[in-house]
Amino acid sequence: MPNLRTLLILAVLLVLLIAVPPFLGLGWQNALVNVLIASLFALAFNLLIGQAGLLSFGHAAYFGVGAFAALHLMLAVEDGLPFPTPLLPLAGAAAGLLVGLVAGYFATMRSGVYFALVTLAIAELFHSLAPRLEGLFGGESGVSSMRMPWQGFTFGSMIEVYYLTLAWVVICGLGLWAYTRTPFGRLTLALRDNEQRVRFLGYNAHASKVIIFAVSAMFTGVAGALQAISNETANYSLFGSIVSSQVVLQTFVGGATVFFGPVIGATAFALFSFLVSDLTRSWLLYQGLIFVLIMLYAPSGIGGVVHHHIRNRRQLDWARLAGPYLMALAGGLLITGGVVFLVESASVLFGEEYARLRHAAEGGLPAFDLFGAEWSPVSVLTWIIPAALLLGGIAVLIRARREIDTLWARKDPSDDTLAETAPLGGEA
Amino acid sequence: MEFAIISTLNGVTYGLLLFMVSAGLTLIFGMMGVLNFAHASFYMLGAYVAYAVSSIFGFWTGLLVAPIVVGLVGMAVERFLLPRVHAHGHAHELLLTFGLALIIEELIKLFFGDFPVNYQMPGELRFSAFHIFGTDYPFYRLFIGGIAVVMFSALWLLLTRTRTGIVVRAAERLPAMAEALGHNIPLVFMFVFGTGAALAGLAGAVAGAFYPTNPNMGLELGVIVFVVVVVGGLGSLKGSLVASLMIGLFSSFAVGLDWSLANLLGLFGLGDWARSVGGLLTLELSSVSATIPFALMLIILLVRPAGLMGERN
Amino acid sequence: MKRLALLAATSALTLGASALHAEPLKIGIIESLSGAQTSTGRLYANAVSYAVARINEDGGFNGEPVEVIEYDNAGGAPDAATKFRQAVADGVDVIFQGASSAIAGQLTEDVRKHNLRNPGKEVMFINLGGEAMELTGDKCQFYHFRFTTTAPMRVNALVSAMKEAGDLGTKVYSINQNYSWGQDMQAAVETAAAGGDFEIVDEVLHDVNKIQDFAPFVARLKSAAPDTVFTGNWSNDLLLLMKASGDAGLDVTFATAYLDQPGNIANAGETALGHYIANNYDNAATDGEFAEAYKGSTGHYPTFVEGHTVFAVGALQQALGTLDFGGGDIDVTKIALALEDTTYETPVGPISVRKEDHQTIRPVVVSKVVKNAEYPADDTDMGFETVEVVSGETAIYPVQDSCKMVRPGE
Amino acid sequence: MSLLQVKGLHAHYGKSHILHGIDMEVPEAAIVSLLGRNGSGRSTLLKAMMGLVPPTAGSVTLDGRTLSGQRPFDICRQGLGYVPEERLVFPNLTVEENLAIGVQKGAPGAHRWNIEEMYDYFPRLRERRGIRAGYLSGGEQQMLTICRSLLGNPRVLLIDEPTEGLAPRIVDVVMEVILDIGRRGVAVVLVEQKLTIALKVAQQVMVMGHGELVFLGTPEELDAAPDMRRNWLEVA
Repeated sequence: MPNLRTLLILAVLLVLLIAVPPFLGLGWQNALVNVLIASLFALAFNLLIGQAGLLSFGHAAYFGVGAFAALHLMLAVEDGLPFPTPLLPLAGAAAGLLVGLVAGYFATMRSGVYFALVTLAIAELFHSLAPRLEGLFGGESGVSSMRMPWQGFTFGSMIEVYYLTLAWVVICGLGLWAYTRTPFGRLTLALRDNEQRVRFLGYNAHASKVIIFAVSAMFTGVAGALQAISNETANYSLFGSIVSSQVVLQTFVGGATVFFGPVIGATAFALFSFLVSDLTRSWLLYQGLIFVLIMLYAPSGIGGVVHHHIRNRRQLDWARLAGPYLMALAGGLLITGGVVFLVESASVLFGEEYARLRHAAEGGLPAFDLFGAEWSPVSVLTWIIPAALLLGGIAVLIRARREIDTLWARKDPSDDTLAETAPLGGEA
Repeated sequence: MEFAIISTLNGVTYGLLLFMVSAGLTLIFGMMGVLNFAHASFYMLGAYVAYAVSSIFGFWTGLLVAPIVVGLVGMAVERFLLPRVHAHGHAHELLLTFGLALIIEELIKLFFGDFPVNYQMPGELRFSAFHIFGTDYPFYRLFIGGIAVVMFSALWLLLTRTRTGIVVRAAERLPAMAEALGHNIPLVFMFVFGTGAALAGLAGAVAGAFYPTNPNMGLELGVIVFVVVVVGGLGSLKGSLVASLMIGLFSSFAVGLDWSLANLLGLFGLGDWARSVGGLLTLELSSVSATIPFALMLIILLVRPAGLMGERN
Repeated sequence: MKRLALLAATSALTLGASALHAEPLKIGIIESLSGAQTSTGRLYANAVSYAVARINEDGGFNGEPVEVIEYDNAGGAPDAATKFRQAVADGVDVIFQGASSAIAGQLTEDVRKHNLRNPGKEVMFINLGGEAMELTGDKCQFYHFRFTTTAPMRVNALVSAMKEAGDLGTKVYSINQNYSWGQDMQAAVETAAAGGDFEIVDEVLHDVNKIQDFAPFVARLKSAAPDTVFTGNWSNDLLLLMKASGDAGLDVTFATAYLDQPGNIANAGETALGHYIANNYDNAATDGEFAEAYKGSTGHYPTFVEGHTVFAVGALQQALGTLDFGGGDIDVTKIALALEDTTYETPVGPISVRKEDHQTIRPVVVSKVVKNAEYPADDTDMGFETVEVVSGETAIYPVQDSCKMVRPGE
Repeated sequence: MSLLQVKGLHAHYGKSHILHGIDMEVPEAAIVSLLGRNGSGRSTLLKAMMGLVPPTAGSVTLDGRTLSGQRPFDICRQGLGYVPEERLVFPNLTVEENLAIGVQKGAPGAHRWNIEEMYDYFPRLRERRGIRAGYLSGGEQQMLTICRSLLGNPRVLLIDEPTEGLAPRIVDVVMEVILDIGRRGVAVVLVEQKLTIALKVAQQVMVMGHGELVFLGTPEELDAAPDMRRNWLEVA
């Protein structure tokens, strides 16, 4: 059950989400809308993996279906159907639920890797058929519509879209959370841990899985509908494997075992792409590196590590831990610096423009600009800096980790199911 | 007739290429239960390594070095990365390899750029093997097919006729038991993973010189390879050979067939109705040939999840 | 490089003295800077930056250097929509985009809706490469300008030039990607059949960028025994098709739209020799002055889409030259109106905007791959030789009935 | 000094503590019966010695060389053989291939076994040498697992419940072979449920309860301790 403190934190967060955006620029409002949609998508996705232990690699299908359903309804509204604009996501929910029931019925006949492959194949079917079915999906240019005014709201400005999205995401988020608290929600949790036992208790494991799949698809459909409302278009690329894989990345970086973990991951990734994608061409590489590092060193994700600390907060001696944690952070930053330097240098040195420069310099290795300074690729100094950053960072991190481990080991480890999770602070 | 013969030839050679890539994936999955999402990235890596090496030391050296390099990369992944997540189950292993695929693709782009690179077959292989129905049949296609056949035979002999092969097959089912009988199973696993990766690397080195070598080649082939492995039966080498040939022949023939559900319904006098409905019913096979493998995979997974030749789920 | 707005050093000097609070013209490039189409997206972005640097060398606009901001749409329409809103937030006035008709479709719709809702704060969209007919048909709108050809223009030019050169033959095969652009190409070939005196022996539409092995298509192509193959394929789909038919030793001439994409000639090798392409621009068709100037600044001759991208910005520059906002607010509608009236002289001929649908009337260069070309492609000894520069009047097609443009103030 | 020595051995399955400090010794060429109720930790003890369940504390030494901490394959190569209770044959391999897997040329055992000897022990296996092991009957699979481990030339063979679920006639054959193995100088640690059999073949008997060794002695001594049998062996 949520304690007072959690509720308080959530309330403060909600107040901030309501009060702050009007004072932000359009760009940030836009980014926040994306954060909210990504969060809901990840939460809905996590219902499957976190609750039922089913890893879907094709959730784009339900996201896309929700988006197209909402758009078709929007088109009808444009043609005069008296349907309130704020309720458009219901279309996404209905479509997601329906398609989720059918797809879920088949997909949940299998488990594990096979389940992942079935979902992947379903999404690929949508992706490859959608551009051929012009009536439904509008060919490769997609379906486009416009938000119609309703009861004095024009839904023309970003902030109105933001509040509409916020309202839906909060409601759906609460709905999802409440769902995990219902007896059925708890039952599905048991499904993940021990399917045999669920059967033993007299429940139909397959039917339960279909239901949870459909519920997940339904909320995914709402997220898709919200994106359709905010973009006012949708095209078949919504069914692409990139959409499916992004939500997987976000959920696991955030942490699939904690309810709010996916929100953390979605927020981190949406903001990361907002802030970094136009700064460097290698942002997908960084994203991949972050994901792999988290898989390797904190498999329970950021949310898992945070949760782990909250659970053990009483035994933790922060006066002693703060030092090593800061050290770990410093180590992480050093490594990040080294990696960024190397990647960006490589991206310059192997880039087309540098090839032209070399051509002009008749095969020589002219200096290049990076971070506002000039570096010569033949100078030792250029490579000593990243090497020093990397090695120094690794050394600091190893040292910090050792200290952190000993400090953690001091408290009784046996009550601690996440003992294998190294609480690394740095590079995440 | 002419179309049928040419299509069969093309289908078989393309199928054999698919087999070359999927053999390694099958081997790794069968043995370790790891569905390696990075497998197609190994294929791409093979092409790029071969390109880089061949531009200095010539084509044949590239062909030799690429599988070795990729095999070593595979071994490193198995030795240093997979064990870290093993305790968290197969889902985490799958996610890890998925992340690796992203990284490999981006690194390739970082070092080689986004355009296709100019990786070519050597002049001595660029000739037509025979002339049929007024068309040249490129020798290199047969070369690709030939390498695949040699590879399959070698693997088959290795697995059935050598002691190492027997140990590999034993460890596929009961690794702990095989280890208790004195076999260094961690080493065997690393060897199998490395071999699987090397095979993909070899396929990349061979195929990259025929099809363009570009940063999307892994992505494009990756999903098809999954289809092959699933349809053939996860872990069955024979199965993936059959599935590869099936998909190869299928995509080869589908191109020439303007069939649609409407044609089929036309046989029952429902043709006009189907055409008036449109949508799915009038889609021509030739225009959705890339969709068919996924439909096939879906059907197989639902009807016979162990695949055509697989023995267990 | 979003926040590192590109400012030419010279312009900062020359403009240093002018009004302190003038509003700069902001250009946003929403391109595929990651994902599968990165290579093409990069070329568009680079060429726009190059051309804007020329504007700034000439004094910028409205008393300030013109700013260029790059946005990565990751190759997808949803991301493009997000980046469009970001661009609006950053105060962008003119949006450029080229790679992918689907993204152009998204952006033109976004622009239309934005302008409907924000009168007085309009944004205009200069489409550099979205060639789908619907962009000047169903989706046509006042603030969208297409500064590239479309399928009928390319096909018309190819037919007329190849016929004249005696390379067309009478049997034509059409193979295209199964989406709006490919379908447009196929329709254009069908339309051109009567005027070109050829018969279409077979038509194929195939999946986009999913086919690994084109040999089956070549088998089908071969059995139809055409003289010429028309294809709008780009990227891998073109390369694989051409290589497969070269390997099969087919004696056909390809009439293409995107053969000059970097890497194609090197990858196809000798197979590419003798094939045709219709494009907006080709260095070999000019006196070389522009090509040298471009090379002087960027280190390479303009390739693929770079030439016509520079001209689009050039046309915009010319239109801007007729306006003076006195350092005050920038009125995009006035810029659009001025652009409508602009006839821009490029090294291959004049470009003007057709007011009814904002398609540019422009010359189409038809070239052929030859050995020892004047401008070698991809560091090979091959390159393009101009066969004919087909004038805009010859290549253009009638305005589509579906275009219902609402002009400002209507 | 005894051939095999176990000192203070602890082992965990996940979080549950199974072995609580086992001390035992196995003399050269002796047959030791390990008794105890289900869940008393006998199987875990064998697995811990074999390295299949890594011990959390304590040591296992064979002829003075420390085995604990090594990987199972190393332990096997130094002379410890293991026959699991679940009759884990490799179902996809033939009988002959299953036997070939067991062969370790460099192993140090008292007797060097070969496949022909195995077929002499169990002629049934010779008849079925080309059949996939998955198709064998339970008794045949049991014979196969014993032979497979013997071919590694072990000095000590750990056998986990070889007679469970076998027909009495086959039980006799298997026990006869185990006695013969002992006669050829191989020490055997036999986990056995059937008391009469265990006492008949063994020179030494150990009884385990709750992860500890509660009795160590000769079969005769165990016979003379009815309390022991009542408390630790008989099913209540």
